[in-house]
Amino acid sequence: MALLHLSGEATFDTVRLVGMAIRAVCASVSSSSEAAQIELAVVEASNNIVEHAYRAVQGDIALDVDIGEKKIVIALHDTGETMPTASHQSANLDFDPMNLDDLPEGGMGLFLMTSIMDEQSYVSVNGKNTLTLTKFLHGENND
Amino acid sequence: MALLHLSGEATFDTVRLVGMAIRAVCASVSSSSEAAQIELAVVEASNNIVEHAYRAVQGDIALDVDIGEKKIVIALHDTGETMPTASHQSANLDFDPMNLDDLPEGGMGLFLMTSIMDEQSYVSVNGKNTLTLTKFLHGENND
Amino acid sequence: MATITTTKAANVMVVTVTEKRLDAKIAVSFKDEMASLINAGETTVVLDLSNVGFVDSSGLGAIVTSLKLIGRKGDLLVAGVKDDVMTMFTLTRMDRVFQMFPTTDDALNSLIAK
Amino acid sequence: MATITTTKAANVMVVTVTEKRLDAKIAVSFKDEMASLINAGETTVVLDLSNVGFVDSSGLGAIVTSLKLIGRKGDLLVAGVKDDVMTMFTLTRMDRVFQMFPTTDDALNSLIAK
Ligand SMILES: Nc1ncnc2c1ncn2[C@@H]1O[C@H](COP(=O)(O)OP(=O)(O)O)[C@@H](O)[C@H]1O
Ligand SMILES: Nc1ncnc2c1ncn2[C@@H]1O[C@H](COP(=O)(O)OP(=O)(O)O)[C@@H](O)[C@H]1O
Repeated sequence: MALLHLSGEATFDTVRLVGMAIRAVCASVSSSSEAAQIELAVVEASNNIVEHAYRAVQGDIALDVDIGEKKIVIALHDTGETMPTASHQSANLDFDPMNLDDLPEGGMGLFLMTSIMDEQSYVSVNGKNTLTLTKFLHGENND
Repeated sequence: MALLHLSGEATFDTVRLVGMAIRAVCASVSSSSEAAQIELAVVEASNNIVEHAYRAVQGDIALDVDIGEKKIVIALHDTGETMPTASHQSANLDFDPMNLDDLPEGGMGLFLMTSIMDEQSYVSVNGKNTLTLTKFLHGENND
Repeated sequence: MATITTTKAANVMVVTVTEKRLDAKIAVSFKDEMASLINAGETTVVLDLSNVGFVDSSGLGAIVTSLKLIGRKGDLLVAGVKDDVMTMFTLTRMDRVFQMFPTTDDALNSLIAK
Repeated sequence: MATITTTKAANVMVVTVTEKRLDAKIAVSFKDEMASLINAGETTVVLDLSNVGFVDSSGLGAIVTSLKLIGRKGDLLVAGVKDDVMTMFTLTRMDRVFQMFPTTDDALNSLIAK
């Protein structure tokens, strides 16, 4: 239906704006709770770009948002460090909720992305990394 | 505080996404009713780019959104036809509400932009047109 | 895809805009659908905007066009306008042009009272 | 700028997050402010999230860190979680880790009942 590009300096401030913008455009074709989840997935992916891909260096984050009637496809681009293959393949979160010492304080981002989105792919070509997240939409857009 | 770039093909579909995204990011520093007005101003400016700057031709629309604590500055860029000086200087809307024949069916866009935003400037350099809209924020961000 | 649905109550046509945004993307379709109704003789219309969260100047222009088309033969009442949309009417002073009502029922009652 | 405000009710510290977003931008400050309180001896805490519309994994991680810091000495109860934020707790199964209450008062009452 329509394609919107978003970009900015890769900072947590930018990630906030990106998150709010993503939620709003997704809510036009999706339920408000689903839009909130997609915001979460995109914020986790964006935080990873700020924290891991660029670590101490500066760089830009760019997103292509494709809002369709049947699916939402969001591609995140960065030119920082490439994600190790192991990372984006092992997105589980196992812990014993009763065991205080076992509780995770981090490492939940990839798990959340995988839980929320229906498809996920990651490619790195000529120093440009692209993570593509897809969410299929079902039935009526009820708020 | 943070700068977000938005862009896409200059179509009414893109304008919808831009409008929703702008409202959401503005609502983070502004009241929800003020954010809705800023959306309106930006949609009017964007529609003009689709309808007048590009008329029958295709082109891109790009926005820089600067969300500060004291002001929001939104710059809209296009590479289409330049707005005649007369247009952006005569943004009034005079009519007799009691006279049916006198009611305007169009020509309200520039008036709305001027009414809503605090500052407005337009420059055209080397085929690139930039309309900059500024809104000053007052006090607490109450929703 | 139609931008409106209609229900007839006595001699009044209640037109409900089904879209969340009455904007440049759909203003022409909306205007055409309104023109068909009016040209078919529906000149007492209640326009229900309760689903609409955003109206731009093309959308508002299309409503004005409908009012002009009805002319002095009838009435175009506007109902269910949300706060943010009301701002659009007040900024352009179109709130002085249209008779506006909180709900469709309020609009219908005002017509009965006449 | 502080991310929280506090009120003491009997031996319970009610901590209200004042930010709308508990995310990577403020997670470290929030964690530090919580650590100061806990290290100062506040080990029975009700965390009021009723102002918060968004929590990411850094925000949630900071809450878990606070719970671990309190350890078995006390309690960290979570109150006022909005629906969209609750999804974050259920997706990560953290809803089974924290005692969660609709309001701060409900959380306080549960402590009194003990
Ligand atoms: N965009 C990325 N670039 C490089 N490495 C990444 C990226 N995203 C994730 N990683 C790696 O995968 C790990 C797991 O990520 P995640 O589940 O989001 O947890 P966290 O960011 O809290 O560590 C990270 O710690 C990091 O080593
Ligand atoms: N971006 C633009 N480029 C070229 N011309 C423009 C632009 N914006 C406005 N104009 C001119 O100014 C006029 C008034 O614009 P506006 O108040 O938005 O009303 P409308 O678009 O309904 O005509 C337009 O009809 C057009 O001639």
